[in-house]
Amino acid sequence: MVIGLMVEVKSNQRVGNDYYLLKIRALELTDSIFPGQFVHLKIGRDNLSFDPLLRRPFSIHDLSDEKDIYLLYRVVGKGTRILTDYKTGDKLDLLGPLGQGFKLDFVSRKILIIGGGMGIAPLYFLAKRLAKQNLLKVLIGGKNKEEMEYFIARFRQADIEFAVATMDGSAGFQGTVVDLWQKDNTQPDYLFACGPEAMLREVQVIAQKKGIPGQVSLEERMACGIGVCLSCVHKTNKGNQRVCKEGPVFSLEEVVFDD
Amino acid sequence: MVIGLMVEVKSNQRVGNDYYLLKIRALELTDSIFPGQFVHLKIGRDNLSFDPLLRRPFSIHDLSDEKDIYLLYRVVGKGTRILTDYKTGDKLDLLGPLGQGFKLDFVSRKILIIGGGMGIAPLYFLAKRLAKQNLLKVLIGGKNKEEMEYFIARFRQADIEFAVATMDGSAGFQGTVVDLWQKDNTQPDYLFACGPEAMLREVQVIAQKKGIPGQVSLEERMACGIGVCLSCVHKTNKGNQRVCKEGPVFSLEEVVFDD
Amino acid sequence: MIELDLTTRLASLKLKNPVITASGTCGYGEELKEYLDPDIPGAITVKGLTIKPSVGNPAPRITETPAGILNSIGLENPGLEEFLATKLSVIGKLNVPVLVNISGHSLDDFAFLAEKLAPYPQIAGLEVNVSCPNLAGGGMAFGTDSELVYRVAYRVKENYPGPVIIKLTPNVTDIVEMAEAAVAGGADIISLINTLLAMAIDIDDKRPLLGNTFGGLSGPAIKPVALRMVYQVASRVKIPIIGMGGIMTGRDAIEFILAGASAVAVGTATLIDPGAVARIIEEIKEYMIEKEIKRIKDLIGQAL
Amino acid sequence: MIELDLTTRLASLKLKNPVITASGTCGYGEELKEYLDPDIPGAITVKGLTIKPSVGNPAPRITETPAGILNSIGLENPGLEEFLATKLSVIGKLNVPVLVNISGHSLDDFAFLAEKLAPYPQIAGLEVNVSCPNLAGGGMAFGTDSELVYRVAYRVKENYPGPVIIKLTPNVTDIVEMAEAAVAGGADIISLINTLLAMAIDIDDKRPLLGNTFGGLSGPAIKPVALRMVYQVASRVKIPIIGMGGIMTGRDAIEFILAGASAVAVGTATLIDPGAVARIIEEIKEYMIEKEIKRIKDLIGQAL
Ligand SMILES: Cc1cc2nc3c(=O)[nH]c(=O)nc-3n(C[C@H](O)[C@H](O)[C@H](O)COP(=O)(O)OP(=O)(O)OC[C@H]3O[C@@H](n4cnc5c(N)ncnc54)[C@H](O)[C@@H]3O)c2cc1C
Ligand SMILES: Cc1cc2nc3c(=O)[nH]c(=O)nc-3n(C[C@H](O)[C@H](O)[C@H](O)COP(=O)(O)OP(=O)(O)OC[C@H]3O[C@@H](n4cnc5c(N)ncnc54)[C@H](O)[C@@H]3O)c2cc1C
Ligand SMILES: Cc1cc2nc3c(=O)[nH]c(=O)nc-3n(C[C@H](O)[C@H](O)[C@H](O)COP(=O)(O)O)c2cc1C
Ligand SMILES: Cc1cc2nc3c(=O)[nH]c(=O)nc-3n(C[C@H](O)[C@H](O)[C@H](O)COP(=O)(O)O)c2cc1C
Ligand code: FES
Ligand code: FES
Repeated sequence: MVIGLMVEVKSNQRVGNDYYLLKIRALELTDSIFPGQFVHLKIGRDNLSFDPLLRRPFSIHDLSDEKDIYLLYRVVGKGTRILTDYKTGDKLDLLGPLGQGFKLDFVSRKILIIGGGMGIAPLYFLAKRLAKQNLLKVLIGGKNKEEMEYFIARFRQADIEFAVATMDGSAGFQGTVVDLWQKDNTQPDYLFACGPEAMLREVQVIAQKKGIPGQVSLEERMACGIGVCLSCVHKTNKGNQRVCKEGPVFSLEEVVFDD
Repeated sequence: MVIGLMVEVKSNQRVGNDYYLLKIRALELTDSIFPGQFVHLKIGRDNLSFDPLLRRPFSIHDLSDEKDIYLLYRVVGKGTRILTDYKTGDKLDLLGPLGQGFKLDFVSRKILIIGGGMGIAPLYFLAKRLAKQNLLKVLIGGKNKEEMEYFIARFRQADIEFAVATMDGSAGFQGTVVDLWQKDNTQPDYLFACGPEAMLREVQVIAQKKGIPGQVSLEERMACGIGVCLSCVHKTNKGNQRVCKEGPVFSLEEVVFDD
Repeated sequence: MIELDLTTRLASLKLKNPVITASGTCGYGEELKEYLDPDIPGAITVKGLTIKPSVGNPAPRITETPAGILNSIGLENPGLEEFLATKLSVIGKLNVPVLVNISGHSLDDFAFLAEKLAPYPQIAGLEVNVSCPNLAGGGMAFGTDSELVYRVAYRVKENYPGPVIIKLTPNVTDIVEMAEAAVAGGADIISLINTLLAMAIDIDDKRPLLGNTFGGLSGPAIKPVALRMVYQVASRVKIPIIGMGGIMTGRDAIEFILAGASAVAVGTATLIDPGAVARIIEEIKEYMIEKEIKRIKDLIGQAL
Repeated sequence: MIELDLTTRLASLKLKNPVITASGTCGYGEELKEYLDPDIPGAITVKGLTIKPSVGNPAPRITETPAGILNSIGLENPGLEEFLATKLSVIGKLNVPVLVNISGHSLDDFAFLAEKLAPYPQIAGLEVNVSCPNLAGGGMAFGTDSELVYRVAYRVKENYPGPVIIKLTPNVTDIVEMAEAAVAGGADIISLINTLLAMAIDIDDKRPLLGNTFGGLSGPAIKPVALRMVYQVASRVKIPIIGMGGIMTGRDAIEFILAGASAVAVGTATLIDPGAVARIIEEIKEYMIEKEIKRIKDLIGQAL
């Protein structure tokens, strides 16, 4: 029975305004982890406490050479705020890896990766994997330079071709990452996207117009993370699908976005 | 406004089977602390968490020469279990000192102190204060030797005359501490008692018979600890009194014990 | 910096801010003064008053539950005579409106208390607690029968000239029905919610933990239920609402205001953090500054 | 070491232990199998079934509250036909009794489902969820009207030969009245409680957080209310009770059993710890060993 694993925090550093990079040791898992998958963390040091109650889902952001898992998280509420208190050596209860990651059997293709905000976190891991055998272009967008700085540094370091959009123009192109794509008019064979729903919806419309197939990673509020509670369903052309089980990655074509 | 003070844990050591000794630095307070008073601790490291919710009351067990506060606690439930995780340097939110302590203006008197179980914790601090100017005898009782060992060592170290009773006879007299008192037939001028209610009731009956005045420290479940909620009242011959405000120390004569 | 307007209105009552101390969790105001400047709350609601003195329920009277507390204090109070003799002068010294929470076991009890409290200008209004059992009616709480809620409101209004708040119990199938009955009876304001009927069992002793078997659940655990009831009532009833149940932070208070409360009350939070009311007022201000909201009144019912 | 007897009886059903998975939190049993050996629970209750397929409520469907969760899944399920075609064989493979939770919007819906499910020995019994709105009756839940509870129980019993469990909603003034109505209608077993009607507000968006506005509160926050209802019903009603609401540990389960439940169900706990049912069974055993209790049956109702 694969119950939550107690994993050790190796480091937990602030890497942006309200971003933290969490490194955890979970050797048992790292060989079975694919880009696009997530882990479900029980946050709260007092395991006798029922507040916070639910686990919190975070995408795999990267694996280190020593097979540590990196998560990149933004502080938005109770759980993530408490998570910032974790120190090296502290233990965390982790369930995962969960969900279906990106399908990756691409060779010698022109691939576009589009990410908005925290949606960029899992795309970094994806880009690193795809970069080896494909022609890659990454477009990332956010509110301002401050939000993008960490990602800029990472992609630069990984030597991956990328461009940035910010709403206030403080870094790169001024506008959304979709505007940026429209402007630079990249015409890939395939695309991957992750970010706010409004962005994914636009990406879907454009991709459809241009006839570009692809995959998107979705976010929904989750309880179980393992497919039993139906909290996290998203509309698709096959009916409701569970983001935690059939997703978080879906083919771009099948997802139905409400307006 | 005296809101909860953030105090620093100096140490938190296991000193018995399920006993811990917590040393906290709270210089601001120590000059105004009297034996019999208590502090009200908010336990739970994640101050965004509402479970556990209430503060927990603990008697002042001792003051160190450097004016640190010692609390002695037994692990019984969620709060005390979480408290055992605190390490040197961790912070705790403390309200106190609260309540009315023992009235202490005794000189050259024959004083008896009777304590049962965790009720001995505040009596140690009391005994140290009284020992200087009075003829003191301390009787303590508990389940077995293991429970009493810590107290035995402390009283021995403080050079205070004491005797022990244990239910299983593994240390000292076999029986309750009240049986021990009956047997050794000490006839003090004044007595102090703290322990389970059944014990205090017996002490009251005997003291009345022998015409010995005294003070007892009571325990009741508490919410606020500052007198606003009426959670903690105990019957007395003046009607209900708040253990947190008019108590925890009452005169032996005024307390009314139910049977 | 924008100038913030925290004033709110509850019928004829004007409050300088929307945060009230909840009955039973602040004594008569003065008990808190070491921890909370009594001038700070928008109003103060004192402990439930009955005609005769009451010693309340047997111990234990309180226990903690996950994110909640369960109490069975049971209206311990000095009774009307002693209240008038000793507590009236205490509350008379406070600079904020003081609401007196009243309880009874018959319709006449409520009418009698209302009449006896009518002469005193120290009292800004009455909060009528209908959660207590109606002895003539077999012991079910007044607040679970809309006909009785109507009558209690009517009888109190008849005998009391100032603002009358009916404080509803959440232990009902249809809270809107009860609120409408209170309005029909003449209530000026509705308070909700009182505690949820609940219990805990001591598995070592194998019996109910509280001396009284049942108790009332309050605190963060009940906030989602309280908020739902405020929202439902605000959607249907026109008179102002005092929302309460598990408010621990300014953000919680804002939720209630958005759901339709014109003011909020803070109970359990004070038992943990005696300065909670002052902190919550500051946190409301922070939210208003962040969202550039000048007048708290503009938020009332915005989520409806 | 003493030999522990964990078996319990629910009318004609014999369970090897008293811990059941709660409807809506374990899929159809198989979804959990990586985390919980499906042979371990005393019984498995599958997700609520309706005649027609249902896509449930709009997102977001879940949020956390202090020590609780608020869900508005809304009975998403494949419908009767698809259930019989694909899920029946899944549950047929399980080695423990499987209870099918059914819901309807009219009395006829319940009767129809009962009749259609009657032929299948793979199903050990029906758990009838009366928390859903009665469309003919203006949308109030069946479970809030004792006459309707009686009729639902009666119509299901008429059409289903096996054990019938009526699962009550806690959103009522008088839970005992509802339980008595279920008994009068012929129910063999009572389940309580379903979720408490509740809500949360997103103060950044200034609107209800759940897509459906209201949702059901479950988890530790509601345990004291659930326990009170089990205790009240067990004091008055003779048929066996399945207790649930916030059970996270073996000690919680023991509280319900002492309050009169013959078995317990675990819902929310499984969503956090998918192996919760197995852990809770172990913790019950630890308690029994510590207290030298041989038969779990001896604990049922001991706190009454
Ligand atoms: C598959 C998946 C992968 C994710 N990966 C990342 C990541 O790599 N980095 C990152 O920073 N965030 C990620 N998120 C979002 C992250 O889970 C939330 O920000 C986080 O749960 C918020 O928790 P909180 O306690 O701080 O917020 P609170 O608002 O206090 O949480 C209350 C409840 O709402 C849920 N919730 C709140 N915001 C979100 C959200 N945006 N998405 C889903 N649930 C939410 C929480 O899980 C919790 O149940 C991911 C979400 C999903 C579904
Ligand atoms: C004035 C006073 C002084 C005390 N001094 C000491 C001391 O010096 N050392 C020590 O070990 N204990 C002392 N206690 C008892 C101590 O407060 C409880 O053991 C502790 O609160 C239990 O918390 P828990 O979370 O571990 O237990 P839980 O059972 O999980 O607590 C649940 C609730 O019950 C309350 N509670 C449980 N047991 C008791 C109890 N025996 N008395 C009062 N409330 C209780 C808790 O405060 C909490 O509100 C004192 C109690 C009082 C009233
Ligand atoms: C210890 C305690 C005593 C209370 N006494 C009263 C009372 O006398 N009259 C009354 O109407 N409500 C009383 N209440 C209910 C509160 O005023 C409030 O309605 C309820 O606790 C919900 O708010 P909270 O969650 O902020 O505490 C009491 C609550 C507590 C916790
Ligand atoms: C996500 C979720 C889905 C649920 N679905 C159903 C359902 O389909 N039918 C039903 O009768 N109860 C349903 N329930 C209620 C549970 O079965 C249970 O009665 C309730 O959650 C209280 O128990 P708990 O606190 O252990 O979760 C659901 C609860 C949750 C949390
Ligand atoms: S979170 Fe439970 S099914 Fe996806
Ligand atoms: S604990 Fe609140 S009055 Fe004593």
